[in-house]
Amino acid sequence: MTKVIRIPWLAVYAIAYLVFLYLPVLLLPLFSFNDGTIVAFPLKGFTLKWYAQLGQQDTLLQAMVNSLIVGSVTALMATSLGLFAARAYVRYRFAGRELSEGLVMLPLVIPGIIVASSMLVLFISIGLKPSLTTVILGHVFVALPFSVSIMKSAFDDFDQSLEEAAFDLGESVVGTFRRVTLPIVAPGIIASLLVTFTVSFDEFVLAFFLSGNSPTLPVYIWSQIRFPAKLPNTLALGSLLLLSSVLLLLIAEYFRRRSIQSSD
Amino acid sequence: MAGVLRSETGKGLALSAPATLYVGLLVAVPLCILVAYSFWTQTYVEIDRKLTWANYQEAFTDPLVRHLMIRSVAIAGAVTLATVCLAYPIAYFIAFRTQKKTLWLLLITIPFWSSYLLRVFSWKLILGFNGVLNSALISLGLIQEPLTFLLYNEFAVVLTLAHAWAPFAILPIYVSLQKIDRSLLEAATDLGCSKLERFVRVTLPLTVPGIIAACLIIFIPTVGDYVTPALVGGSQGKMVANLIQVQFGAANNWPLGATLSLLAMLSVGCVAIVFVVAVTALGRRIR
Amino acid sequence: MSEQNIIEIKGVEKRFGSFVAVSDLNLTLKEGEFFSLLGPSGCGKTTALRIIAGFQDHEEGEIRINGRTMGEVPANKRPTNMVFQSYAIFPHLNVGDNVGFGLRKTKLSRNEIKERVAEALEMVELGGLQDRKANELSGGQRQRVALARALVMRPKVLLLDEPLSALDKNLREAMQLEMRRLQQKLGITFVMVTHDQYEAMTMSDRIGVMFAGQLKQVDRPEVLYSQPCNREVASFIGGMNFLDAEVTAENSESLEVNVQGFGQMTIGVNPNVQVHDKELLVGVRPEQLEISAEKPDGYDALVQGEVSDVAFYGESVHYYVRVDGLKDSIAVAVPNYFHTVDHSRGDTVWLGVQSASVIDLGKRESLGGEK
Amino acid sequence: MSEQNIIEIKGVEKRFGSFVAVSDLNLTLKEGEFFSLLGPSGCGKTTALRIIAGFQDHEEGEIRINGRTMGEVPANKRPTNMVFQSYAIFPHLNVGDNVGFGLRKTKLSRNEIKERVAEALEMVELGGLQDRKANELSGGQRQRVALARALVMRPKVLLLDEPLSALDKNLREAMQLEMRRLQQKLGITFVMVTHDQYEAMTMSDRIGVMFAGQLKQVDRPEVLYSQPCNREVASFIGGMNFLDAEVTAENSESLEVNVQGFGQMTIGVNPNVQVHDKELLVGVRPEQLEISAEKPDGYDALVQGEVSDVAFYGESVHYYVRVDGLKDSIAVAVPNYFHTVDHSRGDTVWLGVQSASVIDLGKRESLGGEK
Amino acid sequence: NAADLTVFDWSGYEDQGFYGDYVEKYGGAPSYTYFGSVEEAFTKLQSGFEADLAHPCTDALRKWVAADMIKPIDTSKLENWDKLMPKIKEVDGITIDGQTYMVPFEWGNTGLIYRTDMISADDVSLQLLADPAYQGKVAIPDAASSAFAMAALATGASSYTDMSDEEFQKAGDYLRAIHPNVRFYWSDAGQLDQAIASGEVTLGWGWNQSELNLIWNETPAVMMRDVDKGIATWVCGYVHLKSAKQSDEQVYDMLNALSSAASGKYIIESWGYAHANEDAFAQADPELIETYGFSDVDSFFEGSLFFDAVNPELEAKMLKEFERIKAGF
Ligand SMILES: Nc1ncnc2c1ncn2[C@@H]1O[C@H](COP(=O)(O)OP(=O)(O)OP(=O)(O)O)[C@@H](O)[C@H]1O
Ligand SMILES: Nc1ncnc2c1ncn2[C@@H]1O[C@H](COP(=O)(O)OP(=O)(O)OP(=O)(O)O)[C@@H](O)[C@H]1O
Ligand SMILES: NCCCCNCCCN
Ligand SMILES: [Mg+2]
Ligand SMILES: [Mg+2]
Repeated sequence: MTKVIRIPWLAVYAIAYLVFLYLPVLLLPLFSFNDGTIVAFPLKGFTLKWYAQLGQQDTLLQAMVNSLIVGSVTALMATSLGLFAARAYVRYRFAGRELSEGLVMLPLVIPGIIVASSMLVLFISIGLKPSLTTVILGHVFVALPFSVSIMKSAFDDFDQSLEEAAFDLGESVVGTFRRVTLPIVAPGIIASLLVTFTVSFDEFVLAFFLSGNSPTLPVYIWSQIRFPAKLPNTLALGSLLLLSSVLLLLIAEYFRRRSIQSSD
Repeated sequence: MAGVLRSETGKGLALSAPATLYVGLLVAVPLCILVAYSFWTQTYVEIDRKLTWANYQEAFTDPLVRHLMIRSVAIAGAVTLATVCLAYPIAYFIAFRTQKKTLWLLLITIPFWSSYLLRVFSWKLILGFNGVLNSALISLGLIQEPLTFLLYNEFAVVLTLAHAWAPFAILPIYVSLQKIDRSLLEAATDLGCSKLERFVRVTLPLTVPGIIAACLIIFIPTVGDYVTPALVGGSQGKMVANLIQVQFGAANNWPLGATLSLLAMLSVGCVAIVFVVAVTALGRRIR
Repeated sequence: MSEQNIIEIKGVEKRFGSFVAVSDLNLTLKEGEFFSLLGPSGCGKTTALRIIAGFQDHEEGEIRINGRTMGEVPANKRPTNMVFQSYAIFPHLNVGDNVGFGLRKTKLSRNEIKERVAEALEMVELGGLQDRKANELSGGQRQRVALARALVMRPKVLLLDEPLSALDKNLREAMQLEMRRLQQKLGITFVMVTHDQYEAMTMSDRIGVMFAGQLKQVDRPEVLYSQPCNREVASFIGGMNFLDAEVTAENSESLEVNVQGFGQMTIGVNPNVQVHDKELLVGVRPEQLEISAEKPDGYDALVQGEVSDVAFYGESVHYYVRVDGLKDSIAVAVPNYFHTVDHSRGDTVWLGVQSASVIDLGKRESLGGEK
Repeated sequence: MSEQNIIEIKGVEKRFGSFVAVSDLNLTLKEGEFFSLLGPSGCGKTTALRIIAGFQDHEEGEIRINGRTMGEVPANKRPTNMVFQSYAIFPHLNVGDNVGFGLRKTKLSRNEIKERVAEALEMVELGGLQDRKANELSGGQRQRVALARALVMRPKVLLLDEPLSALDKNLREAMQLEMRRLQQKLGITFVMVTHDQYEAMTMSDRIGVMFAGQLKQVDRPEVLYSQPCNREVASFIGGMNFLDAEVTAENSESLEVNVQGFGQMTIGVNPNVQVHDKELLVGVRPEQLEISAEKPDGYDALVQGEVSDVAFYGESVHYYVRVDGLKDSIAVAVPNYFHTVDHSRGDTVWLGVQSASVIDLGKRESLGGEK
Repeated sequence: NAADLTVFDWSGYEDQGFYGDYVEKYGGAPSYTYFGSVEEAFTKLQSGFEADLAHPCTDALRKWVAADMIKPIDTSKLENWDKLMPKIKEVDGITIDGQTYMVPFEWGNTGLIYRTDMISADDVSLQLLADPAYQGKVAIPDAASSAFAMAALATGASSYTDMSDEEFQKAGDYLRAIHPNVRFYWSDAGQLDQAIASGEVTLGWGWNQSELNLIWNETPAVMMRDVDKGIATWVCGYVHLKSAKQSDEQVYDMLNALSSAASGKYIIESWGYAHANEDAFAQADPELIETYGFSDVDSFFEGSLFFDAVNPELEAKMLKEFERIKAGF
């Protein structure tokens, strides 16, 4: 019998797509070792000085920490709000549903500058000083449409009787949600967390208007781009960020595998 | 009260209230400001609060506005199409061909946890004059002179954005693929469908909600993007958002900026509605 | 079964839009009673059960469980547990965690929970499968997990929506016995929806038969079988040959009737029938007819016909006999005494019946078909 | 049914990890045959069906359909169609489009498709529901749509995974008749998984009984009932009283046995039994025992006992009789001739049996429980 | 407390070398809040954002004053006021209607930067930008004022801030002629540096910091500093915001620290920017001053175009026209 060797085209495509996704970000590490301040070929020579300088770049590091905080809190808040709203939209027919759905999508269409400046006016008028808190409030606003649309498709076709079963077994509404609903829509939640974190991590306009003395990373980099000489520091930081994300991922995967093996 | 909360309407309103109120409160102010400004005028730093149609008149008569509006929608459409088409197979791969779903989801989002500006810089390195691509082609002897049509045009804008929006397209499509009951696919195969037909007649229609979500998430903000076109679009890449941006910034003409924004929002809204209706209808026509 | 009323349902009505799914439901169940709801698909059985459980609000009427009005009591606070028709196995939990789900809310220790879960799984013959994933279970296994999950809670009232339908015969019978035993031991009241008449008859103290949202008859199995209130109920519980008859004379206890094909006889009045008329419908159960090649003796009425079909049911053989002048064949069930089939298609046979076997079904009516 | 072999399965084995779901499956089906797979939940019926359909690969063995080896043939190219246990109705299509789904691939014109769809829907009693949305159907309706969708393809082999389990009694019986009629008219081979023994017996030409992944016996319903190959099979098809016996003498056709309680008799050798031994197991079907208060005449063996339980099955009444020296009660089924129950718990009764009713079940073995 | 003072600035300016005296006195640095462009800063301040000091450039000052955002500076409290270059102090906007509004800090040139290995110093000129031979080899800023300043220089307009219609027309035509050659309109300096370094663009209108960056990266490129061919000068500095909460004393301590000669020396030597304090040039390393192009400041102070505030009507016209040009109209 002749065995036909099947080429897993989809896997090949997936790898190619990963190359497409990673190609630009992998150039960042390359140039973070380049002994020059202009990010262009040809390369000038190898150096570690940009990394060495990182230690002194308090503001840059602080900006990154700020961004991580803002991104995480935003992701959690937007996903929670989106989760509840999407649940309502998919499950219940109620007066004002369409209105509410439309409203929640609005942040996508209003120009950032308008949102940003009017929020600043609003926050200042209620005595809320520009700070990371206001940035988070703004980011939740722009991230919400993303989480709602993702969570809505996650809740589509959700089997109602599972919740009823939990409720029937004496769980409270909250307990049912935590022990049944959440784990089942987990893929949607993960997707939403990832997306909203990414939205926040890269957002500039709102962060610029709403941040006080603690800038987020994009704000810092945007304002610094007028000083290209500092760019390599940022590249070094970006590379470290990338490296640590990948490391975290690998560690998590390693432990996951170990736990699976030991449970067998 | 308890009774109200137990009805469908009550539960629905209660669950959606936090999000609705949050957005509602924060959106009301900007929207009102936008509408108000669009009927005012500004000279230098003085706002004239007399109501007038002048801004709308200007926006409607200026061929530049129309030109940029159409180009923006066209570019955003191309970006959306490219992104979703490129992303679908990956979402499919993650949903059906791998066990390590979370790992893959993280793999496709990690690249985006670095600064957007830096990634755009990188694209210029790849597509640019002495860039990765040109160097590779030259060293392979395929070309003598660096190609210049790779960067600073619509192509570069579409490519860069198709990259930037990748996870935003992959994730919603993945979520809707993930939910498909495997026995439906088997049923289609059983009824004689090849893999391709099965995809077109069952998988694709069932993922229409995910596709729509992805398209809206990408299309709407892209129409309003002014950074990417400015960075990689070259002299050809200007979009309506650049014009709006100038009004709010250098030109300091908020009334005109507000008017243009409202018009852009309206156009985007119309295009989006037409799109959703068309795709839904198309999904239904696949039998 | 005690004398205490555990469930009292008064005038409950449930509408979906203009469609009435359950109409004017009245029912009182005693503590420890085993009650079954029987009826065709879509007649509102599940809806009724969900109203009792508290998952479905209702437009009219009142429900009391254990003496307490349930109006404002949410499902998780009601002394009921439910086995869902779709099983509703939690896909993210393994078998053990599914069964132990409700116990986690109680004050039981981990070990006690473990024990109770193991015990419940033994009960449904899934002992040792604690670690199986939900998606690795076969249809029947899922149903048993659902059953164990509710039983383990030891509720006052257990609501079961077709709890055994995916099980094979032996297991079903074993489970029926086990459930009955448990029910008696624990004194739990069972309300079970089923579409299996044998299941309903062998397990239940009383059965309610439902059609199109209405509870048509509630009675002990024997009464339901021997004195169904109308054609629908009669045909839903066991096989039944329907015959047109004409009343020639009547008194309070008996009717003189002329039955199509069989001729004149005297039958008892069915107390469950509401409207009698000259145009009567009567029924004869297939097992109460005698079939033989020779003209039999000692029967109140006889008719001759031709065997049109034979079906083997294991413990019995069914013969379908065409009789001149009758629209439908007459079905006759004969016990499979000696692993032999005595008549074949085309044979001419005699059918004999005793008048005590002929059931009065009341006024003849044209029936609309159910979908 | 023709003489042509349509399906030949040789030595097929399927493992999930180390768990053997189907082991050494051998089966040959004739064209136009109606074959049923019967077995307890989780025994591998669905798995076997999915292997035939091509949805599940298998580790060993070979499958030929219509003379062609199926090894490399994907599911969509096999001349089979399937009715899924979970129905698998396409949620984005209405009823008509669901049923017409597979026809769109053929060369039929739009009008022909429409006609065929309408015809198929009529067949399953859903005529006119073409435009209903999938999510507006009740459980029973979905199952019928799934059936119509497969039937409309007129496949060589139709595979059905519990196709009628969600239907109520009346509809199920109507559908059984209709399916049988259709199968004979179209000459399609049916392979049906069911856990309803009556369904299997009344519809099938042959039945295969499966336990724990193994096909134990394949035979016509009557043979399966009267000559089951072992205890498991015997108990799965119909009720059975098992009794220990000792062989005192034997020849190729008959056995002299001493049956616990009943004493000495001569019974026929069961050709399906593989191993005989001194330590024999015999069985008696409940309906083949006579029960009476007086000592009856004309039986080959008699025993006295006490009624321990009575169960009402509608068309029959089951008495459970405790006999001294026997571990289990003996079940006796009596046709419900006159809506009367003749014996009650505690009554002393006689049981009579003919030796022709006693079934040889081969060597006695301690049985492991099935899951 | 050092950090109580808030400065609204470009990022990078939090460098403590710029205000060593302040750090010494208060034991730390002020808090910084960042902006990316002066226009952004203006909008954010108008929306109510509060800070003590801000760092715009002179061309924006008239608008800021008109919007009533900044306080006049009390020059008597400035220790270094007299040491600041007179020519810089005279730039339009620093003093308006007799009131001083800004303490000038750093300044520099905007001019034509070109690849010396591809274009000879003799050939280079602003007109070269429009030469069809340079198709796709040119980059100019995505900012109307800067572009029109360049156009005014190239077309010999009498004044950049108050062009006649005819001059405006000529400037517009010049920019239209350049448009087909433009590879991109740059919006951040790094973009220009990257393109010139890679040879993608061979000449472009940009800031001296780009020239610096190219020098540091050993790219053969230089800014055309010939006043006859056209060069511009920009000045940026610190303003005292009306929303300031901190005491004048602390604000002026900061302003004094920023304008000191030590700060000037630091910024010249380690950043390559010119400082407003004259003494700074005397103290700084002359070799570096030479490399960075500031050895003969007087010469281009004479002939250079300063970015004065353009009259609002003309500015609006420029913006509109520039948008049309960029869109190819
Ligand atoms: N949410 C709903 N909206 C509208 N109609 C409904 C809804 N739920 C049930 N129905 C209708 O109410 C009727 C009763 O439904 P129910 O589920 O109680 O039937 P059932 O007796 O349990 O049937 P089966 O035996 O098929 O499970 C059906 O006709 C069904 O179509
Ligand atoms: N993907 C899987 N992984 C592991 N075990 C499986 C898997 N699918 C099925 N099984 C196991 O294989 C056995 C046979 O399953 P199958 O679905 O064929 O049973 P079945 O006879 O159809 O049962 P039922 O009548 O309950 O539907 C079961 O014990 C089941 O738990
Ligand atoms: N309009 C010319 C402005 C030049 C600004 N240069 C900014 C350099 C950062 N201080
Ligand atoms: Mg139901
Ligand atoms: Mg199965």
